[in-house]
Amino acid sequence: MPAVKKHRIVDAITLDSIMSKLSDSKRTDDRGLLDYRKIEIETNILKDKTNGSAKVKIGDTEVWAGIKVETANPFPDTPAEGVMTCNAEMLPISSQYVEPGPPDEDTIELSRVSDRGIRESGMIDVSELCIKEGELVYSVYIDVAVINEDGNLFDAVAYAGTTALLQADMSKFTIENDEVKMLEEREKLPIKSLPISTTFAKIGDKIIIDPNADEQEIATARLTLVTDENGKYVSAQKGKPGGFTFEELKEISVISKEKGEEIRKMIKEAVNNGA
Amino acid sequence: MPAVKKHRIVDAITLDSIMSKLSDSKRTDDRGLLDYRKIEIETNILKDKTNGSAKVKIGDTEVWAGIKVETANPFPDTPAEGVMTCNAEMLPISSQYVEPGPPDEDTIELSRVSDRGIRESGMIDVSELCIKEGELVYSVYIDVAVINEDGNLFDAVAYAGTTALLQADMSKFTIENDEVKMLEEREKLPIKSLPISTTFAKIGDKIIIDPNADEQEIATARLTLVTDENGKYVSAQKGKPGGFTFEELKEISVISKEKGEEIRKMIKEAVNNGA
Amino acid sequence: MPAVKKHRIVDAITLDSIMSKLSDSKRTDDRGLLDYRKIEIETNILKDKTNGSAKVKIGDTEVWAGIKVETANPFPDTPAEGVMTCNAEMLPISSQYVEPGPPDEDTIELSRVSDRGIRESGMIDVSELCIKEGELVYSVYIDVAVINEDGNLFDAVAYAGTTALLQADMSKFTIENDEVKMLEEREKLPIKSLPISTTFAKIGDKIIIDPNADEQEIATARLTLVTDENGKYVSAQKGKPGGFTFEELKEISVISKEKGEEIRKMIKEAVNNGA
Amino acid sequence: MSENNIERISGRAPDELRNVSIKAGVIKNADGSALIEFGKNKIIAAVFGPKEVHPKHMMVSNRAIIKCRYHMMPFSTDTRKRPNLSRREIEISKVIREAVQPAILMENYPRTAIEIYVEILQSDGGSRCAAINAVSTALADAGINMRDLIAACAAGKANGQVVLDVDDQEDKTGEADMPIAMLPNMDLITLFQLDGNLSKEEFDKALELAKIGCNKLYNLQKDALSEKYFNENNKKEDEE
Amino acid sequence: MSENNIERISGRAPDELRNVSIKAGVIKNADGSALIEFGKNKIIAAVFGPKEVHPKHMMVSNRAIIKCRYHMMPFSTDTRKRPNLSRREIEISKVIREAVQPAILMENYPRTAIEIYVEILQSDGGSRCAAINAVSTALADAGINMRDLIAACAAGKANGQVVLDVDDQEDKTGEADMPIAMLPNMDLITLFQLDGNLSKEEFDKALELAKIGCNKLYNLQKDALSEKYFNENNKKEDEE
Amino acid sequence: MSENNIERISGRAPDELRNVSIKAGVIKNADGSALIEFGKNKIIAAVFGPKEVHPKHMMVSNRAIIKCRYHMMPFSTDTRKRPNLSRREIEISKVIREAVQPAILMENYPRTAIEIYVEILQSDGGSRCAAINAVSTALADAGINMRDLIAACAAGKANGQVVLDVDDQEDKTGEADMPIAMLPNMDLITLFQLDGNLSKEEFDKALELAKIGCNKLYNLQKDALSEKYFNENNKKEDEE
Repeated sequence: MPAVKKHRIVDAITLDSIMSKLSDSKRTDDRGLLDYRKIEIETNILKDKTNGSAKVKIGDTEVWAGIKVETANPFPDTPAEGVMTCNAEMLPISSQYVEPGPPDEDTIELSRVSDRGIRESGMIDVSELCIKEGELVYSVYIDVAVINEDGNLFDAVAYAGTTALLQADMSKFTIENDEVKMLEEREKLPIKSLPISTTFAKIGDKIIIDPNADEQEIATARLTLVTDENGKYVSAQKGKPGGFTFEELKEISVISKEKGEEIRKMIKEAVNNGA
Repeated sequence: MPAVKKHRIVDAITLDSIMSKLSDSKRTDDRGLLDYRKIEIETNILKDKTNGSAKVKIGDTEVWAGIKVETANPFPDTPAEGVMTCNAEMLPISSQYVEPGPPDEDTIELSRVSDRGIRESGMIDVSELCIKEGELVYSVYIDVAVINEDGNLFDAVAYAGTTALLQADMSKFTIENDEVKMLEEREKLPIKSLPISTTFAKIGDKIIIDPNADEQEIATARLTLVTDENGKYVSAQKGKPGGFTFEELKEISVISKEKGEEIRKMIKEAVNNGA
Repeated sequence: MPAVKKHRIVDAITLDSIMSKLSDSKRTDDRGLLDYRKIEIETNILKDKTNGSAKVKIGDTEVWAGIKVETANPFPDTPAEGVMTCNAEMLPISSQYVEPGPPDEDTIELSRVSDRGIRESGMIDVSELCIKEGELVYSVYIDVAVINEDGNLFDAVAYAGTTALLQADMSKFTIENDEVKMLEEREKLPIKSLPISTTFAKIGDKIIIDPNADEQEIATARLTLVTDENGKYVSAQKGKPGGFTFEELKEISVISKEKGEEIRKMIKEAVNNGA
Repeated sequence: MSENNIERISGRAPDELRNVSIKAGVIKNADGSALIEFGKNKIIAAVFGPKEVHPKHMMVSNRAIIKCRYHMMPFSTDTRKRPNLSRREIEISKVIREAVQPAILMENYPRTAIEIYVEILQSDGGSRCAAINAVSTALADAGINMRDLIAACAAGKANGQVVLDVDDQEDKTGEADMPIAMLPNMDLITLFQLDGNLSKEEFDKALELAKIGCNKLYNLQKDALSEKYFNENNKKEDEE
Repeated sequence: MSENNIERISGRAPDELRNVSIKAGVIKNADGSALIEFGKNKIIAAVFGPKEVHPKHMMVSNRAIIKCRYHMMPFSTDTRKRPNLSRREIEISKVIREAVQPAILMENYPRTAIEIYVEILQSDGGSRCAAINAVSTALADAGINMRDLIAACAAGKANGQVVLDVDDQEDKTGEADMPIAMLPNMDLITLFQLDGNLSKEEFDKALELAKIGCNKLYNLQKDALSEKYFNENNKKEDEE
Repeated sequence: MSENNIERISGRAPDELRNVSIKAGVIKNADGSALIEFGKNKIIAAVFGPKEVHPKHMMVSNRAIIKCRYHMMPFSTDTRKRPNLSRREIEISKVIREAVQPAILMENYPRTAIEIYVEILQSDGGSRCAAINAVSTALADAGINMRDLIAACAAGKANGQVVLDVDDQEDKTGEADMPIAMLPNMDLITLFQLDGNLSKEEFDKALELAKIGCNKLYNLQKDALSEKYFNENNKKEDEE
């Protein structure tokens, strides 16, 4: 049964340091409340076995994403639509707090929130992932590995997954005499939008962005908000056993859009530079 | 490995009270050794998502049953027969002794005995559950949830499952030009018999019917015996690490038929009133 | 996670006895360092439900193998090849150190090494296990049960599996008007070679063959080497957290071939006598 | 809500809830329980505890721990659900636990566990919000010390219009769903999710609508609790 | 059984068992064991214990606990059985344990576990009854203190006739199967199951037939145990 | 290797390794780590410990216990790999653990656990050997006391020729693959597997070739470790 699990231990000195800095509206690494750590994005890092890949670092948090595009039978109720699956995995190399084994509730939440961000934004047009209606469609797997954990996995996983999708390509198929044939050519995935995730945390009455692992641990509440290229809100998830006021939510919704635009530029640039 | 598990704790006062009453051939609620508690049956309680449903209370024991009729491929060795599955689930809301998680051996036994009672009695004519031989058949799921546990689940689950089956209906299909088409009309399931389960327990040398949770816990042996409308014995299961004498078994077999007829009337009445 | 598990306990007296005998180049049962215990092979012991079967005893180690030949769809990438699966199971009756439940890493290794020995030697010609290309092939299951455990399971499982394969037969099929039909006749499996497994252990600086359970437990390293009828090495597996020198490996490779030829004769004789 | 609104499929006004009924104390063996009918949702929540912690290593010395399981019966959905817990059920179990935990005075019950079980017997849109209202009522029914009740309700967008409490049918063509839980007296939003597509203006409007819905649910919970209390006292008087 | 009976497929008389042989002490590493061949059934039962209890929390202070696993090898059935324990195997493990437990003087072994393992190497009709006879012999072979041996046999109905010990082939067209286990000296039926269709008269007759069968199995168990004892003593004498 | 050799698909000489690069200290949160690129293999190994043992009953009083998990990412293979640990991964986890354990001075760390994690991010032929070199480097990077580094490399047979370090492409038509791990200074082979078909002469030649390969890998590990040490000291000086 999903339940309380062992959590990261934040020692008293770290706790004091975070709190005293916050009272000056600063973070332990001296960034502001609403500043991201340094974001580094690299594409095509696993070029031999994937259709697309990306490495993203946010501070000391590091994740790798790989895209596999395979073919599959469509689901009976959506015969003309391809399939998309996003899955995040916490590797035990990433932290002493991660145990190997089947995903715990935190990892399941991480996977499902990442999946929804991509799905609900309509980033991939699944109707263009149909090869032969009712028979064969593309199946796009987005797998993201957490390599080193220092907080804000929701954003890191989202950035790596979407960057890898932007970089990916796939085989082209044609239908001749009712038979599916694979062509030599390759094509890009049918990308329609680039959703950007932004994650906030609440410590005391302060709202911060991009929490590191210690901040995340002591925060009472976390909020991930995803916006698309048209400035629409497409997905959100509150986490941790605490809450936000209505005013805080409205404030966060404004900042999320601003930060989202900055990061969207960074990702596009990284993909263009890598290509 | 199936093994001894934690059991209900019956305190000394309850135990004394049960035993002293039994020595007067009475139960703690003053009913006789061979009296059922009050049985309440209600049909069509989950009308929006099931094909049939029923709630059964025997004293404080409460179970809910829902029928889902879906279509499936037949098994290769029975191409002209539909499929029937009966499954009981112990919800953790039903008792402090129930843990959430995969079914333990007691729950597996409960499911399998309920399933056999319906199956062996020929209650459902599976040959009439064929839509198109070798291709499409009806698949009838009988799922029963234990909502509150106070003993005699074998009977409660059986009554709820069979009552819901009697009340259920399903889509009608026709075959036009070798293609299966669903019709607007609905029809009743092909019910041929109404098996009735009766459950006995042995405490000391007394045989009682419809044991409550405390009686069941202290009993040395339990026997569930199922009879059909023609007075035939169709299914039986002894439980608990003790035994019955031959004489006791013969005595039980007589009572089971009598009680079965009474309860069969109650169920039919409840279904007719509900329709 | 695969990890250290509870191991057999070898008491001090047994340990002393093994070591003092070894210093005289003898074993506790007075055989030489490179002598097998008595090997007993019996075929066709489960004739009512299997396609072939064998019982093998090496000293007090006893295993039973049963072959089931069924039909299945071929794998998409090998449409004209049959399927072969070898699986070993440690029954809890075989030793107080075996727990019932899913296979642990030792049992998985045992299964996989047995499987590879048969597979890599080309013992079964999978291309002759095709009934109808792309549609129907034979699926050969080799299941081996460990009944009593006294060391050297790698060899015992291999001998029982290969002996049962040699003894097995299967239904014959023909294709008439594009339809598969089963014939009355039966035929032998397409056997091309008889690989023989030999297992060595290292205690101190002594290399012994066919270790019993106590010897195996105190050994620092184990080596299973499989040779085919042409004297080729087809499979090997080192086990236990220790090692061999290059010289020891070369020495073992010579002995393995010699012993393999002896045991190959024994198996062939047992199969001929049994038929 | 006096604007010129488009008619909803259900015929409801934009700020109108489906029919809701809550009944406290429905499970005899539980320490607290409630049955909620919310549109076509039929959900029972039950609470056990404070009780001993198993396994022991999960015990916390200065407060209770909260366990929560959200579970759908196989017959609760349009197509039969397989009995094992899905990833969706595991996630919802987590967000429900995190939504109700801030209301519980956990420090009053050190070294104990409070177990919350949600059983979906019939599902409709908004089952997680419906469930939270049942859980809140069941916690109060169990006599667990609480800072506030937890009220939950979703707002969303259907047919181009921001509306309260999207149901199953609206959801099929719906553009957004935003479930919210809050502690009304503390102005604290403890569950917040969104799937769909909302402009900034719609986002703010949906928030306001959801707040209205939560307040209604808050009152329905209080009614259910006082009805049970009243009935019990009546019974006791009758017995005296 | 002097009535005018219909011939059985097997050619057996209505009250005739299949061929049965029992051998005690077949597994060197077990504390007790037996191999039974019962028609085409080939089954080994082995007993370990009394031994330490794992996990510890299952220990009972004033008696032994009994564990039992009934398991079929993949090659034991007509179609290969998948290796993992099926629901059927779990149920049969339970009914076997509950059938033999009343015979064991558990209070003689406080704080210990007695483990019973049944391995079906070749299956035929009536494998659970065959298994119980093997378990009983293995328990005695292990020197576990017992009130009585447990004898098991099924009666049933095939071809319209009540008969003893229905086999695989009869079962395919059989109308009923009623496996029974009993402690013969205590007139106690400790396993009782039924699937099929029996009138009251047939039910009583099947009970009587099963009793006859159990008595035969009881004697076969005793023979197996004394044969092993005799052989061992002979061996010892030879060695002396 | 001056014989008249057949050309390899890769263009490599028979005793030529693929391109290998090793980098120590790539995972900040681990006690030791290394990234190896070996042909197309991309593998990270990380070491945690010596640390507390969980569960406690696995603790050994006079030495450390070693845990090891070899795991492939779903995107690391030609066809997407399902996320759960396969039987192949379980076996390789075991042989890697048994290959590196003899190098670790386990008795220096009584009552602790040393955890080794191998993550295959991109796979090619010989991933288990590549992994062992990364593990060895990571163990040294973690400061674990060792008797020797563990070097690993496969030899095999492809196109009728005994060659060093068979890659994915050669393996498809390859006749044999023989992965080896050794403690070079102790002349001890601690991993040894073979699949394929080798004559006695080929077997001996493959052994010799693998030894040559292991020695190269041994030096590459040392280079990686000294580079990291050198860089860290440089950084420290810069900071002073």
